[in-house]
Amino acid sequence: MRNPFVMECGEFHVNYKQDTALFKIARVRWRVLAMLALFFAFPLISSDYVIGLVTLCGIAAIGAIGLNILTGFTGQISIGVGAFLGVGGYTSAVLTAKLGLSFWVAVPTAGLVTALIGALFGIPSLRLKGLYLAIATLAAQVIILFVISRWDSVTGGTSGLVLARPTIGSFAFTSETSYYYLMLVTLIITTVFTLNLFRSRVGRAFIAIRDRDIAAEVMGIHLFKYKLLAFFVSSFFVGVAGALLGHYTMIVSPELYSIGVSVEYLAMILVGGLGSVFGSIYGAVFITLLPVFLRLGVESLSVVFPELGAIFNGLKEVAFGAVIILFLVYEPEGLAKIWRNIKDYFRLWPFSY
Amino acid sequence: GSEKTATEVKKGEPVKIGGLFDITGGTGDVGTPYAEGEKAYVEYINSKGGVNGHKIELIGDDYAYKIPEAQKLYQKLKSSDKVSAILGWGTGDTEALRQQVATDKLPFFSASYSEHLKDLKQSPYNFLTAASYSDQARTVLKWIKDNHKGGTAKVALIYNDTAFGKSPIEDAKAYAKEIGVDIVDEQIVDLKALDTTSQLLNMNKKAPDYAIINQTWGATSTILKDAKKLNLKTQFIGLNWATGEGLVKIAGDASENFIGVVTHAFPYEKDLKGMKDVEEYLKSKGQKLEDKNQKFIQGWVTAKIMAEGIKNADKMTGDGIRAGIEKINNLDLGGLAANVTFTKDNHAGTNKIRLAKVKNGKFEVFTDYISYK
Amino acid sequence: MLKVNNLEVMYDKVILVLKGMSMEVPKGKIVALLGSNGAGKTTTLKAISGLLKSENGQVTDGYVEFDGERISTLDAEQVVKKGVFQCMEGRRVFEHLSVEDNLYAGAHTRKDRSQLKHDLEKVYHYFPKLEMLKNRQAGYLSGGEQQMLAIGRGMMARPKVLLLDEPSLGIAPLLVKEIFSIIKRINEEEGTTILVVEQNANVALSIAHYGYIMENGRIVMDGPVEQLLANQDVKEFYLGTSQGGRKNYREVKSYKRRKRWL
Amino acid sequence: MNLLEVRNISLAFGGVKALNDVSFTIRKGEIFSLIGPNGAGKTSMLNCISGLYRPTEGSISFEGADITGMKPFKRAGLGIARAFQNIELFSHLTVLDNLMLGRHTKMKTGVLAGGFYWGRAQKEEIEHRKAVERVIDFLEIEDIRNIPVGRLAYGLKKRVEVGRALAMEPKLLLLDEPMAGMNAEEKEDMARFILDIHEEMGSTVVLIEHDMGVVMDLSDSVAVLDFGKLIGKGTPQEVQENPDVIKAYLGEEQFI
Amino acid sequence: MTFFLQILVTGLVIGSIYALVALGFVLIYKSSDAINFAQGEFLLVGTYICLTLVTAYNIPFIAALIMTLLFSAVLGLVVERVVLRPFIGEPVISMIMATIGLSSILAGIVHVVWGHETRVFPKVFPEGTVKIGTIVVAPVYIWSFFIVLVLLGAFTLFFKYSKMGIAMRATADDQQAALSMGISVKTVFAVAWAIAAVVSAVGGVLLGNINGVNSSLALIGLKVLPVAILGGLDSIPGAIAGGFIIGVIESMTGAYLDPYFGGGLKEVVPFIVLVFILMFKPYGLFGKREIERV
Ligand SMILES: Nc1ncnc2c1ncn2[C@@H]1O[C@H](COP(=O)(O)OP(=O)(O)OP(=O)(O)O)[C@@H](O)[C@H]1O
Ligand SMILES: Nc1ncnc2c1ncn2[C@@H]1O[C@H](COP(=O)(O)OP(=O)(O)OP(=O)(O)O)[C@@H](O)[C@H]1O
Ligand SMILES: [Mg+2]
Ligand SMILES: [Mg+2]
Repeated sequence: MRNPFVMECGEFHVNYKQDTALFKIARVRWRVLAMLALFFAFPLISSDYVIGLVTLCGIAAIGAIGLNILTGFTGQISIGVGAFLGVGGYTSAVLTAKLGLSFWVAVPTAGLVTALIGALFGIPSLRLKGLYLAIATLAAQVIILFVISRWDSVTGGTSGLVLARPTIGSFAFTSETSYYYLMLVTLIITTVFTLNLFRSRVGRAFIAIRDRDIAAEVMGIHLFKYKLLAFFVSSFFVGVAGALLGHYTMIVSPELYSIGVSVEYLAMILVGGLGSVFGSIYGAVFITLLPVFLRLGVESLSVVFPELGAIFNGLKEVAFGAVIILFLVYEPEGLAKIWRNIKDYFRLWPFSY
Repeated sequence: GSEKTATEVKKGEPVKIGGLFDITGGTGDVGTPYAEGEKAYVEYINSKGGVNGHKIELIGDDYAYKIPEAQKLYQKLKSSDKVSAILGWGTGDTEALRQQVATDKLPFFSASYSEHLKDLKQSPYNFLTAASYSDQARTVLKWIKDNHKGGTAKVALIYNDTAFGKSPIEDAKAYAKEIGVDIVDEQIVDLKALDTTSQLLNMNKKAPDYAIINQTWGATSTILKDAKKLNLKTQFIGLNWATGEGLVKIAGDASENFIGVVTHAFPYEKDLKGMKDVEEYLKSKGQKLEDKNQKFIQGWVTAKIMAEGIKNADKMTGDGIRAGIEKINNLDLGGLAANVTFTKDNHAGTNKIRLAKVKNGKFEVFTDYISYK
Repeated sequence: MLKVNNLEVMYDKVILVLKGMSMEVPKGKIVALLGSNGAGKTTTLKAISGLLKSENGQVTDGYVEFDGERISTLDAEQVVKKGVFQCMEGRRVFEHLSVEDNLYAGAHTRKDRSQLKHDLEKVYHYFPKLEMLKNRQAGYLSGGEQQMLAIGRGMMARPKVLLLDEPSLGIAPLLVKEIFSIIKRINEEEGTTILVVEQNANVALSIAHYGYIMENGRIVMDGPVEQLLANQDVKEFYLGTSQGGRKNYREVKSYKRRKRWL
Repeated sequence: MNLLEVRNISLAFGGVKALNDVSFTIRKGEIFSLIGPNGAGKTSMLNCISGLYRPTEGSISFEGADITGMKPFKRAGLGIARAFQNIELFSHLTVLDNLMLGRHTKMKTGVLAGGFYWGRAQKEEIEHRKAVERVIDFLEIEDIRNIPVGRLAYGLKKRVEVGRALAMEPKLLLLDEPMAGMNAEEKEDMARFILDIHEEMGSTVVLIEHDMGVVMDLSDSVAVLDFGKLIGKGTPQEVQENPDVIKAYLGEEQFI
Repeated sequence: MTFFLQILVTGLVIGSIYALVALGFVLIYKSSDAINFAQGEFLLVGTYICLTLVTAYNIPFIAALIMTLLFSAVLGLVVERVVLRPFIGEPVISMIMATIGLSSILAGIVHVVWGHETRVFPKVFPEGTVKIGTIVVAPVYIWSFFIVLVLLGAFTLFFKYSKMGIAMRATADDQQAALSMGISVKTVFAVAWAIAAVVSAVGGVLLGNINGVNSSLALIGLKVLPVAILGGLDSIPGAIAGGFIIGVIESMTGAYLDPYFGGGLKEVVPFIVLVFILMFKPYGLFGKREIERV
């Protein structure tokens, strides 16, 4: 058994800079680089369909990281992500399609607008906690969608707006591959930003608020300000994800941002691991792809038992629920933990005792 | 990864058509028979040898009325299965995929009959296989205008706050103005409303003679029941998704005298010429027409129009099939639906509907295929 | 009556906390279990009362025997039914319940419900203060009052053995004395066998008949109270006294003696 | 010079009067103990000082400035630090991060700087890390600095909590029963730390403790609360001889 | 005036259905501090069972209802045993997520067994309308109104005085400590889930009688969440009050505000009111407040 009191052998950090680095161990740094290389090379060997799916996963991951900042790290449960994705998508749609701004301006602006609206709906966190706050965010969901579907002159009402893929000069990101790279770069920035955030002052304050808000306040953390800040930062990334999604699917409409979407994002961070940046990514991939794999499964089964098609469709839902529950039962800390366990196992293998 | 989507289908190989079905989602009650109808027709036509020597392969799946799932499923149909056309379903997903099907050049039929799908610039690959919601509403208004006795007819509109619900509203109002019918009130009723008393009472203050409902069965039934409870005198008229056997079942007595827009025939209209094929197919499966409902016929007809487009196609590609559909001229659907005609600048197959009234728990069609034009 | 034999307990399948712990609590006696922080005292109690399972802990070796019957595999509620009741560390009163409802909750496993009123009276008799507070929400009681409530709750179960985990924690000296004298009375008047875990060795040994001292997951010393009180190490490390009476905390900076058993 | 002045504080919860017209002053540089029976209002008093409770009446001033209505986080900025009765650490964070949180008010890095972790943010992080390491050395917790505090044994947690307060370099350090649940040996260690803090860092300390030995040995002055009222104050000696205090709190015979 | 009264009464009777469904949330929350996102599906399963008994097996309604309630109780027990037992002692959020998974499972099962067609109850409640002065109400609602009042009384007494009721409250406060009292947390959960399933089934049967039964009935679960929150998640009178308040607000908004805002505000205003009230009463109208002492 690994003794938790002993540091990884062979690695000594002689100064604090090394000790505070993101990836402290050389081998890990190499592995990260290798993974990155793999992600950049991936479209070369893959089909459009798979690239498209991965793009959706990646966009979801950006949103999930955003939600995790708020819910996983700061402890403020939100069931309003769906609507915030919508705010991001719509802002970008209005800015590009109606005002003719460039995508490259519109997406960050969408993030900011979502962040501001997120912070606005974060105000109840001044007084509300836990599930009560969660319902206040559910209210945000309902109210935002109402406004979107009623503000016809700007949002196109219930029929939504049509967006275009971005361009640089004469190059348009119309292919799956090009949009994939756009997503990948954004995801990397989001990930690194978040990792950094949580090894510095503000991120630490967020976690402190989650763990024990009263103590945090006595340590000099302005609770309300930091909670709003968490809503702000979180919503920023959710907004960016919403905008990216909008430009990818080229449409925004109220029906795309239902409460179901909010629940799905919650599922992502729970399955992935609350308070884990990489967990958010795993969770996003998992929840996005699970229906796809289930469909695959159903399809291959349907070949054998064509008569049972209808039953399989129901079983798909059963399987979806069951997988989530099994996850929670066997690994409540989520995919991130499973990944850690695998790593731990191999690190000490063959001396795993 | 930059392969093109569906290339031309070679002679003798099956033509693949993608299907987006709602089986388990919010509209599963009507989505299921609709999907069955589509599959049934495809099976039927294949049993007759297919079209032009091609069998049709309908590769479809449930997307549970979730747009993101529809998008993923569409990606798969396009990139993995390499389908040449799509049979879609709801308003939301049809909207969500409108741009993409245009980019990917895949003709798209959905069960959503939004007027703006007519707009060829916005949606060059979408087709309307039945009268658009707006046309339905216009025709209803026209019928009111023609049949109302005593003064100007007062009409209320009841719909829900979704793209589907609102789709015909502006057009209906404009048309009413044009022909001199008063739209006196509008009420929004949620798709899942438990109670509509407040809306109906407010509406009743304006004392409309007619109320046009664009809803699904559930909400329509709630409206009718509450109207009966409140003893309203208004004549309710529903567009096509409000109409159907399901409404009578849920609303019971309250649905008596309700008038519905009928875009597709009821299976019990056995005398219709087109019903023979359906009957023949069902017999081969050991089923009867009585087991089926109108939505089954609707799916059947939709698939049939698609097959006709494939038949007319010179090239078995998305583009080719589009051109094939655009060649359909007054396709006789044997009374199962209004005959359809498509051209290069018209993707709306028809603007005709029939009207039916509920008598003794059954929709009885009382008009021929009529139109406001 | 209660026997812990060579018990090994692990948390999270990883952390071995008890490493062959053995002790015995004779019927009708008060036994004190002393030991420094993290020695595994609470863990021992939890292993006895079956509360380990809900904390991801498990008994990997050894057993607990009560009245000749092995109870280490039983669920917590069965252990309580057998007559072993633990007052958990840190009081753990039901904050949103009234004092009286807390007491009723303590009597949950009792079959003879008709006796409850009588026992309630008895608890109020030992702790008159609780009667005054009986309709108050337990979460707002002061620390000492909550401790009384926790012990009273234990009495309501009419256990054969009462396990007390640090009843003096955070309690003012006068009240500590009062509480311990009540514990002694409960033992004497009700005949309840008591195992008390304490940091405050002085007061614990003042009422106990027999004492155990544990370090690092096993018993390092045991004996009748008189014997322990006379032991030099016990004096030094647990009673905080040395040859010259109580040490002055201002002078402790100077030196630290090693424990002999380490 | 008076560091803290508490004037006529009263605090009521519904009908319960937790504090009733309490006044005392704390001189700069002293160790001030607050004692009294359970429920006397000691913790409530600390809560008033650190701003978690707003007194219903009375006022508190710190370094001559009135802070009665000030929010807790602002008081932290002024140099009031606190360790709690029931450990309130951030249990998922490591010891190091817990202590770094103690530096919160002294740092400036914002969201953007933190997220991009560019020059200044990194420099600041390292600089404060040094300060925290000094506290770690001081409390002799070097070997646990990277362990999440949730996994630590009780005694160590208590020590980390004091450490977290120390990292704030407080002018006024409030300790609520830092020795509860400790055995004699551990109490000695903690006593040693408190004395060292006081001597080396020059902090003024307010101590709540039930162990009379500790209180009498360490304190410069003592105040006694009972049922929310101040029933005595003075040097340890004076308090020990005050009949009211003996009756309410100490009892006739002393524990060893 | 009649208009106002009609709207008010409509709001109250609809509110009584909300209250009934909200009770299910409260019961679960009271014993485990978790929100059950599968409440809607519980309701659906119960309704379908009753429907099947009545239509397919021609069992008289009352007998069918009793059988349904028994079945629901068993369902609650099974669900607790199979799905939720492992979450005893785990963080509440995991439990909540598990209920989301559970809702998917139940929805799938419902789909496999009953399909998606809308089904209708044969006439159980008297046809026609009940007239109170000039106001008309459907009989189903009157029934629901009385059932709610009866359940309110029953549960209040149950939680206040019964041994199980006290045990349930104790468990919600501190599971570990409850265990140490010899309270079987498993039993407590099982009972809570069984009761919640039963209450939901009652709600579902009433709803099914109004609008027929299909899978979208389950959506009522989410819709009623604000009701439970408004009253205070752990308060039975709260659920009832919340139900009536939201019912009336909805109805009033529909009647007086919607005409000016083009409709649809009815669905949104309850949420706005909810947030507004929560800002003043952060634990709902009657919810227990978190005791936070340091
Ligand atoms: N649930 C748990 N999971 C993991 N480790 C635990 C758990 N509970 C206790 N431990 C560890 O087991 C060891 C013994 O803990 P225990 O609580 O039994 O000690 P104790 O003797 O009661 O100490 P104290 O006097 O502080 O109460 C400690 O090192 C503690 O960190
Ligand atoms: N948040 C609160 N709400 C209601 N009453 C409270 C609150 N905080 C404290 N009290 C009450 O105030 C009184 C004083 O409590 P306090 O915690 O200050 O006592 P204490 O002197 O610290 O006691 P102990 O030595 O047990 O810690 C008690 O009666 C307590 O019930
Ligand atoms: Mg202990
Ligand atoms: Mg205190």
